[in-house]
Amino acid sequence: MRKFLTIAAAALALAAASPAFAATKQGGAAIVTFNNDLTTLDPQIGYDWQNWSVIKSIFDGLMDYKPGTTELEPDLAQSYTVSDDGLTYTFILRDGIKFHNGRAVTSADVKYSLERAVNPATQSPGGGYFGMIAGYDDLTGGKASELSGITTPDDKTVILKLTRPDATFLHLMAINFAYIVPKEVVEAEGADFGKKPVGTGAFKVVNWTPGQSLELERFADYYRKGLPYLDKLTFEFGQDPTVAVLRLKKGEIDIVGDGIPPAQFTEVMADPANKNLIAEGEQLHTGYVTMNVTTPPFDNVKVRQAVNMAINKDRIVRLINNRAAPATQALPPAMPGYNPDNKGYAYDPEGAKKLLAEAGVGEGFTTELYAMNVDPNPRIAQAIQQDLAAVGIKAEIRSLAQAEVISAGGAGKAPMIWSGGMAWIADFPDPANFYYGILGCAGAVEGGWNWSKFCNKDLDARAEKADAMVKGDQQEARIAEWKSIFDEVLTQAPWAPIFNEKRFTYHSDRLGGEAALFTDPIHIPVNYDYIYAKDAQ
Amino acid sequence: MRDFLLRIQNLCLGFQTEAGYLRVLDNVSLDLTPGETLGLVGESGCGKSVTAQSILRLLPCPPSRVEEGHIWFDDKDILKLSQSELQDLRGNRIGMIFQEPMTSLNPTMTIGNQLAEPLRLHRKAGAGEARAAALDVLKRVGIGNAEQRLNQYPHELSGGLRQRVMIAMALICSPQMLIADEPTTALDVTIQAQILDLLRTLQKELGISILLITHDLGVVAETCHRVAVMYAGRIVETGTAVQVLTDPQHPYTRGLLAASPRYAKKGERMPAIAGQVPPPGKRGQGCPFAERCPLVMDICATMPPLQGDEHKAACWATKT
Amino acid sequence: MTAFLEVRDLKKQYPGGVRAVDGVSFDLQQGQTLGVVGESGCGKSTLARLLLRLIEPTFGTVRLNGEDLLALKSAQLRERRRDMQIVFQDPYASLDPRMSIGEAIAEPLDIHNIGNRADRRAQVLKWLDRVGLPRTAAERFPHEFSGGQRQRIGIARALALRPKLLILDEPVSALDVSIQSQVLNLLVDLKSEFGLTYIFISHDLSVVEHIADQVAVMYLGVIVEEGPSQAVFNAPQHPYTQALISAVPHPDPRMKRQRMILGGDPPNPANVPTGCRFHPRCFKAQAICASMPPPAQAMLDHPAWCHFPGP
Amino acid sequence: MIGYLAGRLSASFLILVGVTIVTFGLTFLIPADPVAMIAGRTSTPQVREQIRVQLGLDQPLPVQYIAYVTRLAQGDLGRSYARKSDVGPLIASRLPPTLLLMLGAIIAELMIGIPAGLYAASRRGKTADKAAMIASFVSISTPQFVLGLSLIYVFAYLLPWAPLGGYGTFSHLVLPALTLGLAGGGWYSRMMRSSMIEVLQQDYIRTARAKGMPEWRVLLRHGMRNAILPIVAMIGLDVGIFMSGVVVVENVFGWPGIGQLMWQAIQSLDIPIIMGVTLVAAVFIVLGNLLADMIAPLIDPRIRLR
Amino acid sequence: MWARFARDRAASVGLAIIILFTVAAAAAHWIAPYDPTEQFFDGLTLEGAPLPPSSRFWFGSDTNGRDQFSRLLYGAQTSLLIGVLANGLAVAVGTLLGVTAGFLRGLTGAAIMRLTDLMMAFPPLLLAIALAAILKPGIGIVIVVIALVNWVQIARVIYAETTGLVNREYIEAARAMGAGPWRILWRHLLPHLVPTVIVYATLGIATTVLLEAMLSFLGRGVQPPTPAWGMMIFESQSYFLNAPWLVFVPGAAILILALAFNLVGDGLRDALDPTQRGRT
Repeated sequence: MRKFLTIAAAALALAAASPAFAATKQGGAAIVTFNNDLTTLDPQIGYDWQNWSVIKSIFDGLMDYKPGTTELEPDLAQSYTVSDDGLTYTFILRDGIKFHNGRAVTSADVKYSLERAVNPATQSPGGGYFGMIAGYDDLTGGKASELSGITTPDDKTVILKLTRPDATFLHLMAINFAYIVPKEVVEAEGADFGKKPVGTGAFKVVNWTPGQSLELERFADYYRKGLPYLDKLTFEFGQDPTVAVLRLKKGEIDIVGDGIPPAQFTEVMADPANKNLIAEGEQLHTGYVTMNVTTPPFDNVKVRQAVNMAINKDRIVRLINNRAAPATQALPPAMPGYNPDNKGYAYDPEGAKKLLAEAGVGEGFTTELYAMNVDPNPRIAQAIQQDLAAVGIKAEIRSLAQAEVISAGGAGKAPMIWSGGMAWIADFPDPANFYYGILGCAGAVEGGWNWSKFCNKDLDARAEKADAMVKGDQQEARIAEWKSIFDEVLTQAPWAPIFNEKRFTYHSDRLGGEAALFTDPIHIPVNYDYIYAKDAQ
Repeated sequence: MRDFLLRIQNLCLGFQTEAGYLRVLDNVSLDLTPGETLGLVGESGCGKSVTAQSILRLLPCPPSRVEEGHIWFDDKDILKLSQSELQDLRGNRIGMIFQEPMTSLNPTMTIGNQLAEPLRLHRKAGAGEARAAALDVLKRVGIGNAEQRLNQYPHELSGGLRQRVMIAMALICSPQMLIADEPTTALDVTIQAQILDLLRTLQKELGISILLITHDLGVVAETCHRVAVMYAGRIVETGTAVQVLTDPQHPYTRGLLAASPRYAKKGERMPAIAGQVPPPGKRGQGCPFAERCPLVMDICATMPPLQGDEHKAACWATKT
Repeated sequence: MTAFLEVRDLKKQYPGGVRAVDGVSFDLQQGQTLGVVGESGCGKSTLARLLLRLIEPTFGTVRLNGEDLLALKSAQLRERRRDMQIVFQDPYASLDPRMSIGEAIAEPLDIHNIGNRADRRAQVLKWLDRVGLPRTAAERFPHEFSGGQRQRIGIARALALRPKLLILDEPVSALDVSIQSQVLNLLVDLKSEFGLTYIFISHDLSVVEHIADQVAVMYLGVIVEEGPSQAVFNAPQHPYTQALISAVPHPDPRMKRQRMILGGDPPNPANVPTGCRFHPRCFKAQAICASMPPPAQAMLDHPAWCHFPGP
Repeated sequence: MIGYLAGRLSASFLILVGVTIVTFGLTFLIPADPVAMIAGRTSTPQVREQIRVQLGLDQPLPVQYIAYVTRLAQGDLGRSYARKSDVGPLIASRLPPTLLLMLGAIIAELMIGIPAGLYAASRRGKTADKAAMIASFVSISTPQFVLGLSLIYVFAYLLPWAPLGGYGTFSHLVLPALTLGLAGGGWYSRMMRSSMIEVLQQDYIRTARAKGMPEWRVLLRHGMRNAILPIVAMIGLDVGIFMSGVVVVENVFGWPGIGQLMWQAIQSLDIPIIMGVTLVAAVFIVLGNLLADMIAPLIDPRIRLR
Repeated sequence: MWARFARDRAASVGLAIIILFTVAAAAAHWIAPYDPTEQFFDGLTLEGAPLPPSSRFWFGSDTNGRDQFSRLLYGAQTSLLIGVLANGLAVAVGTLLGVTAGFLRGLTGAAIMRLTDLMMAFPPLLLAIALAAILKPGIGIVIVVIALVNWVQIARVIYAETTGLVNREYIEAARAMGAGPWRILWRHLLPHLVPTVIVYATLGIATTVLLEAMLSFLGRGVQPPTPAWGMMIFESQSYFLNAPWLVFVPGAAILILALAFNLVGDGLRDALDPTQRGRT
């Protein structure tokens, strides 16, 4: 059963079952609970796991993925063409796409939306993704107010010119920051757009009481006919997941948005009544420990390798109720470029000690391990602490607020950071997304997210070369190159990969849909557009 | 046979404390006839205030306890009244005023409301009726600007005015008897003179009986018809004011009068009573004054009875 | 000859216009007792504190043996306090409830570094004897004593420094008559024994009459009549003094006196009347009394500040 | 009376100015870079620098403070880094639940504290008194989050009488209000007891009894009003205590108030929200004290003289 | 005084509890069955859930598989240390400032009291975070922060009492004897404040432990894996329905200790009052 739920299998299952979709009737409602309030629904600004999937149901981009899979397909674009040099992309928009306010989408909206993401005035956390579009530097440098690389010859056509070929570009057209927003509404609402979003997506916002609830309603003019299935989707906030689990048992709610809390995980899993209510799936996630390679003793690769060998990943996985698999490398298994043959560093405290001795720190040393202060991260940090202590490394734990850990990491002040709670869940399913910001030189600057400050110019050059392979027939070679890049990263060991988290979504019996929809690797966690209410059938 | 309004018979009362039971009133007997002012004199700790409060049963019980005795008021024993009968007596048929007009009025209620309270309680008077009566009684106790005073709070009034308000409050239900517990002690002499004058006038006009508790023989001389002198929980001498103050029989009364600076000769040592009042618990079976008494005899180890007709004294050394 | 204590135009004004003491002057010779009488609010207790600079005067001079006390710096003043002590009205409030009697009596010696522990201990016992308290009292606490005993403790404490001037602020007012006479006798004895000078403050005229050589009658912050005790009590010139004397009840019911009952309320130092301060309550008041402060008029042998003095 | 109020008001204003200075100063000591929080993981140094300029963080501190106060004067509390929305409306939307919770807590603590204190005072020295005082110590000694979790465990989990958490109906309010108010109730019962015992020894209580008033009327009409004064002064201080308490209690019970907002902001070090909530809390604390100052003279006329 | 204290049964029980806890904390090394930081492999179920109380783990195991009983014992060291020192410091600072303000009044007094007004209008958590940013996290900072937060109320109470005491006649009597300000402060003011000080020194324990927990959670307090009661609760707060022993065992410990301190404080207040001595 579990085997079936790997991404590829799920995709097959969806494809096979596709005729059944036609029979699915619209109607019904679902209630999702969250502990924290939603921050914003502005696609160019929202960048946390919680608003990520909600934005996906309210907005659309040029590209999207097949539901429950990591397979790209055009969305608002009816079709697209790529020039041979990989520097020009031409998208043709579909007919009859309307914003929730009734206005038809034009190519100008696409241009406006992308520029909005890049413009520093928007303060978008994702603007940096679009650095390859021509005119990016002028716009971010304040020298221009538009992106010169985007032209709109007519209402339906958008032409994007790039400054360098980039194999990930179509993925970027599918991430939230590239979603299409109506200019006039954004300008009218100003900063409030994130509270009163208007998009083209399957659901539109009816009412949002901050701190309490968000009510979405089916968008009648959604361009995919027959979708979404649910008439109404309500998010309730301020709901402790522990409480939410109990409420779900009572039938009061449908999805525990925060996932099953660790405290109840074993109990919920053990309950036979929940057998069909828990969807399990993989995520594009790796939890890892960074080591600052610019400061001793972590400037010595042997020390970093020793740390990799010292940590008992199996025990840590058990600590989080086996909701993850021990990681062998930086990339998660579901990511293209993952090397199943590379088994990484095995748990070997004796070997670690030997390496430390070779590095001249055989008597051990004292360092600091930063971790975010939300359960289970302090616990994981303590487990790591104990393992390190066993080989003579005395790590003091700094259990801090997320922002502080990020600041310390960015400033290069943290010798070691446990990435949990801030870790990289890929924004799009491509190995490149796991490299530049967190392992490349670009991220190894003051304020950057490469907390190891690992900067290998050779690897950077190889990565850029790989990403220049944009043609369909080059893809295999590209992935092979990435595989070798990440093998090298593992040897250099700026990180100690710990585990790859799995996702478990607990939903009510009222809701139907393939398990992959409830653990969608793109719509984290749930693809609300395709799940349906059984009582409406 | 005199017609008594109040008659205290053999009252023995004490307090239960951590150190055991302490008797503070020992065989106290008092009579009060209608229209009469009786002065109860003594120094602090002699039991005069306890006596006054026990008449209205104001002492918290426990720790206080009546061992024996009766307090007859209008042929009813107050000590045997039920709580509601007692409340009907208090403030209605017996009014009481206290030493400290400063603290005896509720600081958070207007004078008018405090005055009206007994009327509304005992006479079920309406607000308007009570207010009219309050105005009337304020005028009677000599308070000008009565209208305005009704809306004032105690702290806005001087001590003398406050004591007048206390008197007005005690009189508002036209009681048959007034208990005045050191009513002028906290006041200046000129104000004391005003209040004593007021009490005398009121008594003449209303014909009520007054039990006046004081430590000042001068006040007794100016106000009272009859006097009872208390010492260490016992009545040691009683009689008309003239009898007791001009011809004291008990050595304590004599000493008290002599110790008044009035009688002392300038430049001479004042005649003083040596020693201290024995505190409750250290009072033996005999005469409590014996250890300070210049005339002490062997027989003083047993308590002398109050002897005499109208003028009585509890002393072995005095013939009656 | 300069007086032992010379007070000139002493004033204390509080913010808000309260004139507690409003120009008091007098001389006191060594070995004399000055009685200050008046009702509450007349400023007599404030005067006592001003003389010792427990309250800083607003204006005026106080000279003790020719030395201007108001010019002293605080350290000098503390030193000078050896010469002048005070006994307070409420013997309970003026003793620190957490200090044993022995500590309390030894404290002034301790403050002025007089003697060692043993000396001080001996002094404590000596003073306990002298004021008629058992030696065991040294180990006990104020609440274990009666009012009269506490006042004896207060006196012992004040005298431990062997001061020259003792200010007695209502020292017997809180005491019962029989105890009051004991304490008064003690004070008289101590005065002759140690050659003290007293300022005796009281509202009780008969006590002042008994103990004082000189008397000053205060009303609303000023002295209205002043003179040798006998002269003031036998032939009071100021109507206020007359009313005060007549208001004191006499313990002989046969004495039928013509009493003067003053109308009105006791005076309020926050609201001082114009002209003669006493005029609103005065039975002799005329137009001039409301407009002009009266000058000192010496009738017979002592001055009274009244437009119409005399019986 | 007017002078008294004017004095209180100007003092309150000064406190608020002080709060803005201290809050502003403290936030600079917190080691979290707002630019990093806004700019996200893909940003370039160039973009980060531009955001820094936009936020005015390149200016000297006094200039930044003046800009901050100027915005405050215009009612602008700034914009949240993590939530990407204006702090003012955010707090405004969170205030009603918090005020409701605090009101519930005040009612709870008064309803527990005053009767318990009165009862203990009237039964002074007896078993009931001692039991009440031990109970009050237990309630004071219990940390709020332990109490909250215990109440949920017993009354919402073992005996499902109340909802496990959330917001909406009266039954949602009961447990959190009790959690917030129980310790205060313990304090109040002790204060009420000692205050009442003191009042019951006052002369005017004897006067009231001498007037013939039934005992219960003496207690309520003459005793309560005088005994309650110290408690009124405390209610003002309570606002401050509650402002800290709601952070814990709202989290335990999933109550959507400013306490939860503050907690989340502290976790993410969202400085504009922290500053905004601090300021709003300070305003409420000051208002609470002002209110207590205004109620006190209504209960005790002597205070009007001050 | 001790006789009076001993007669107070509640206070004696309180004292016994404090002694018991102190002894247990001091002897933790010998009493505790395990190292409090050791994460046992068999301390978690195969699914990673903590174990309920059993003969191996008397009070169960925590979410890292450590022995809860051993952690409780060692945690007593931290919590008692913080409770006593932090409160002591707060009481010392509060008393000093309160007495100074009440005794000197004038400008200094007004300045101190305005400072307390400001502090009262200020959430302690923010102060704690900012302060902790400057100082190295650990027990020291917990103590300093708690002291800084808790002195305010004590200062106000002491101030109010001092202003009341300063007007007492025996203070005036001392001045009349020639006593200087220091003497009055030491001999006549502070002894009277001792009961209040003691009560506050003991009443603050519960609040202190709560603050310790919060600070630890924010990474400023006791650093893991060192056990402290507040942190033990905070760490396992979300487990309270499934593993209630994780919350309620340390919760009960805090409650009992705070209660004991409160009872002792109350008893001491009565016993220290000499006006009660030998009184009926």
